[in-house]
Amino acid sequence: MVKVPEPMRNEPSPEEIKKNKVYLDWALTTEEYDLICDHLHRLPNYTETGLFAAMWSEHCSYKKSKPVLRKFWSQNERVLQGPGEGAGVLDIGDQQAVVFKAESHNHPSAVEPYEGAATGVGGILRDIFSMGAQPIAVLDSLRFGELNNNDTKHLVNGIIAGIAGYGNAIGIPTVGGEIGFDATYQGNPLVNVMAVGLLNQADMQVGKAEGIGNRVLYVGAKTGRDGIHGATFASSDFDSGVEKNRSAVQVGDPFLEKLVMDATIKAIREHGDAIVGVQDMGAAGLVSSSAEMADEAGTGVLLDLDKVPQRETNMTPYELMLSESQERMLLVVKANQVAEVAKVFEDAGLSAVDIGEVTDNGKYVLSFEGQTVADVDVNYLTNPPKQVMQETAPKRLTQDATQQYQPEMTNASQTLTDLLKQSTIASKATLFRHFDSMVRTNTVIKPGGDAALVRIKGTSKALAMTTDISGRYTYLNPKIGGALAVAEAARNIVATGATPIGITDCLNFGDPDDPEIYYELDKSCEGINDMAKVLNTPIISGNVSLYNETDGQAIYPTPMVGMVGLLDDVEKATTINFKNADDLIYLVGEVRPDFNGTELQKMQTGEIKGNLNDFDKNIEKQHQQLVLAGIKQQLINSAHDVAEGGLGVTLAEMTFNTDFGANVKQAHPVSWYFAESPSLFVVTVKPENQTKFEKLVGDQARLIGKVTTDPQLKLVALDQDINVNKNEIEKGYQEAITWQLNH
Amino acid sequence: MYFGRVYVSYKKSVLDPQGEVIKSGLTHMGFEKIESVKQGKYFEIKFAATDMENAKQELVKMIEALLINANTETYRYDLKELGD
Amino acid sequence: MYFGRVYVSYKKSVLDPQGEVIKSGLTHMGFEKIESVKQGKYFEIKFAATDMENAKQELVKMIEALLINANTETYRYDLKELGD
Amino acid sequence: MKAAVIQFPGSNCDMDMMHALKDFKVDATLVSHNETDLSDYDAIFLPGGFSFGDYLRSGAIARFSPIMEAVKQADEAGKRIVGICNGFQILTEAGLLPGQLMQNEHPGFICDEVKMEVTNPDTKFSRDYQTSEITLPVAHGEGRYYADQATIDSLEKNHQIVFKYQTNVNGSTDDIAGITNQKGNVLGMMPHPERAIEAILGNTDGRKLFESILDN
Ligand SMILES: Nc1ncnc2c1ncn2[C@@H]1O[C@H](COP(=O)(O)OP(=O)(O)O)[C@@H](O)[C@H]1O
Ligand SMILES: [Mg+2]
Repeated sequence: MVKVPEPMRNEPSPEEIKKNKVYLDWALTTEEYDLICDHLHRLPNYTETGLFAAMWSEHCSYKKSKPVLRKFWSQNERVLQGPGEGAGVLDIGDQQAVVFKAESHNHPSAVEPYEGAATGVGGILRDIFSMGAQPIAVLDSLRFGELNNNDTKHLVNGIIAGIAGYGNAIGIPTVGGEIGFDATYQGNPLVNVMAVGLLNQADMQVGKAEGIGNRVLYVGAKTGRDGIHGATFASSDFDSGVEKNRSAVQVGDPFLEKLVMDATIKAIREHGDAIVGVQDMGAAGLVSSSAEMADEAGTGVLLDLDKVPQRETNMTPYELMLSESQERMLLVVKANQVAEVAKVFEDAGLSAVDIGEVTDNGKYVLSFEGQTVADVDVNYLTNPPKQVMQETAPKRLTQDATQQYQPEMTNASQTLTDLLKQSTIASKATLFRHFDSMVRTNTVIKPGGDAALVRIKGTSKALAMTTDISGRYTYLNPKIGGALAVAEAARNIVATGATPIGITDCLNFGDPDDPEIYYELDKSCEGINDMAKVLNTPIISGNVSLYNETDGQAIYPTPMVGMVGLLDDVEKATTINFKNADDLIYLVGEVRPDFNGTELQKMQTGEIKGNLNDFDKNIEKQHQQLVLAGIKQQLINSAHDVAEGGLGVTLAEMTFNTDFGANVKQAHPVSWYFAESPSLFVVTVKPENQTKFEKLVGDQARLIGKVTTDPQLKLVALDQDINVNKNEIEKGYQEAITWQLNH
Repeated sequence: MYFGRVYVSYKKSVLDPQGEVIKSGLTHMGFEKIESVKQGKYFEIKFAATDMENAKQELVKMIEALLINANTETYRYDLKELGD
Repeated sequence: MYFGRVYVSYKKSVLDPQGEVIKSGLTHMGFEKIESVKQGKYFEIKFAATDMENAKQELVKMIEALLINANTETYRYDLKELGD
Repeated sequence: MKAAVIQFPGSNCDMDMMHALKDFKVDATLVSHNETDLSDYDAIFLPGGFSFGDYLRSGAIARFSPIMEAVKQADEAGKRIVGICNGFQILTEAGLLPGQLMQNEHPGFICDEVKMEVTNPDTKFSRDYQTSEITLPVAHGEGRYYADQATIDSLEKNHQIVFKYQTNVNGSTDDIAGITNQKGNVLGMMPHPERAIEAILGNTDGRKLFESILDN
């Protein structure tokens, strides 16, 4: 009989685990537990059961979403690394690459807004620099309940401060993102963070534990009992009011992460030949990073847990393996070059500790106080049984799209004024003002534009980036809504003059075991995929957040699309604001009466209803290409896509931060100024370029008006005109969020 | 008038990055015998209440409602009545 | 081993914006009888010293060298010896 | 001119300062906070960021870095020393400049472009400004300049206030955004001139500051 190490004295025995079904608390099902017993030909001990529970959680294994993710198109001439790594990588020429990924931190942020959001930023940055890339920008995509609710205000303030607190301190600019409000997110706010990095292709790293005998190096913060079982925690529904979830919160240390980031990049650049694999410790920290690296290489791994740097005393193997302490990295390093790599970290005041080795037997083995406390197959641990998911179309989706909401238009000027104050449309400047958007001195287009634009020093190039969510549309029609999210992201990129080159995503959904929710997931991804193919923007990374439910009520199906574009000549970038009086205003595409799912429907009825009209993906692409060509030939001097609030809001926004107004005439009912039709851009052209521009666009764009010196926005329609003072509506637009936060 | 002093510190297993950095700062400055430093918050609140019992209740309510983050922090307090 | 608890607060004339924010937060939440809220810092330091007198001197040195900025802050502390 | 840009753990505008100095063809070198000698340099720059996480108080721990002795010697030698944002905070903590930078009047980090006034166009750091109204980026959570009235009076009297906010974004006493020491060789300012030197980034109002420094 071996002696049980002291810290493990109170753990239930394998028999007790079986009898009391302890694993159920960790979201492992009885069927899964039985499979593990069969595979091992014995009962797993406490540590092993914990390893499986974490690794087989949806958060780590994607077991439920995999059938959908597998359908994503992720290959084209630019793709150097698709899904399956810390982040995806795209070739941008000159031996450089752009690296990006998005990640959700919804559940942690709901419980602990500041730290949840902060560690979300920290986590996604580690994904980027684990690839060997220098992070250059962060974007955040947020969804909250209605702003008139006190809980929402608390969440908004905490989450914004958390993103700022981490991103500003580590010195990576937060350049963009978006924020929306809908009651559906009341108990389940969404915090999706995207990070973008720049890589010299020669430095590219992957998470692979290759080379028998190579050493496993632990770098960064010490391990404490933070967020034990955070991974499984993120994969279960919320019961409002359950306090025990609260222990799962981690605290971030951006100062330490900056040291870890700089040293990791330095080690990779200067000792790339010694480093075999790099992975950050994220969800289910040590076990997930080490097991995945071994599985990727088809090797085994032996870890000596006594060597793991520990912040607290008496930690058990279970706690050490599942802790989600932040700011930690795992490196696999050639056995004879450990010292040179470790030195880079030591010079930065960090410790790099050799905690184990790569083995040839495919086993995942942990030793603790001289005993083997876990011994399982790597491959079995990292590959949960395939799941067959059921799907059924929700009833609401059978409605006829020809039934569109009929807006009330008693005073269209007032409607426009009010729409601009809606929380989802109003300026978010008072919120993103807390983010350092300029550090690193590359930000050409700051938050507030259609997409952010970050130049690449030493080249004439720039990267455009944006995140977009179309939750209302995906709710009304998952497939069309998914496609619209990609189309809108691409329009935002195009409006700056950049060509869209790739996508990352965050799939925020409810409980996947509900066949209707699985249907929504599947169809939204189909829509995303179809549009991505047409636009030649492969999906190279992403993240899934399921179980976004409170008391059994799921959020809208909400895929977030993050997109990156490439601009060859940064001097040719365009922005949304009008540039000169008398410039000609063109509309690319034609407005249709699309009112279901609009901000107008929401404002006038308080809800979202009906089905969506489909749209032609090839026309979408043509319009984007036209705008790109116009910008490239320097015929277009401002560009803005039409999104929430429709053409009226788009035109209003183009007057903001300028001294100009506009005169526009359309031969349609005034309500159509608020229709949210796809594939539309508004662009301006100098009068002297009129002929050239019209030759370029043919009948795909129409002259609709003129920029004026008079600060008045006049929008003429068949039945009624809109006529508002642009300074007044701008004031409402700028002040609405502050006002709502303070009342 | 009552005067409450509230001392808030991180729960034991919660990381205190500030404390760590201050500790290493002090160590570098030559204070070598430091075992640990924890940074917390300190509040001084002056408020009116009907009596000591009521003051105590109010103070605890304030602390738990706003001053601490129950996820990560614990607190102590002391309370006294101020002369006019 | 010695255990020092240090309470740092702003000098009277110095604006404490965080205290103001908390005061107005508490007032909004219905705590209407608050006269003032001040936020300061609180440190717990464990360190070795030869005796109580030495511990006191060391602690005061740490405080004055690093923990406070004498332009704007004052402090109090208490100190005790810990059993092994 | 040979310039040193000091790199503290947590500095994050160090590379931006290097980039700016190179733009002005300055021979600039990154110098670690652990170094002890700055005798080779004519000018010393303490960049923005969050040295030591800005834990405790911004600049409080950085001021004990080994390099700070050398910075003091550089001051005694009358060399130009420039602290931007966190650099300003370190210089006040170290006593090279009077006063202190405290939490913004409305707590929270702010990143914005702010109009300011060049209140003293005769310093080594501002003499090339021809207009008194400029716009510079700010990015800080602890930028409220505070000093007691006697200090403020003496700053005024000695013309040590170089920049004042036109819109006082952080509640600084007397709208102070940047000051020099009494000798006029040390400048501390919260705004970021190094972020305002390229047209492509939308603002070039920081250029004159660098030109002033270079203008011997
Ligand atoms: N929705 C998705 N679309 C595309 N790729 C995805 C998606 N979700 C996850 N992936 C990919 O699966 C891999 C694992 O993701 P994740 O577990 O979030 O990584 P990490 O644990 O490093 O944060 C990553 O390469 C990620 O890009
Ligand atoms: Mg990762």
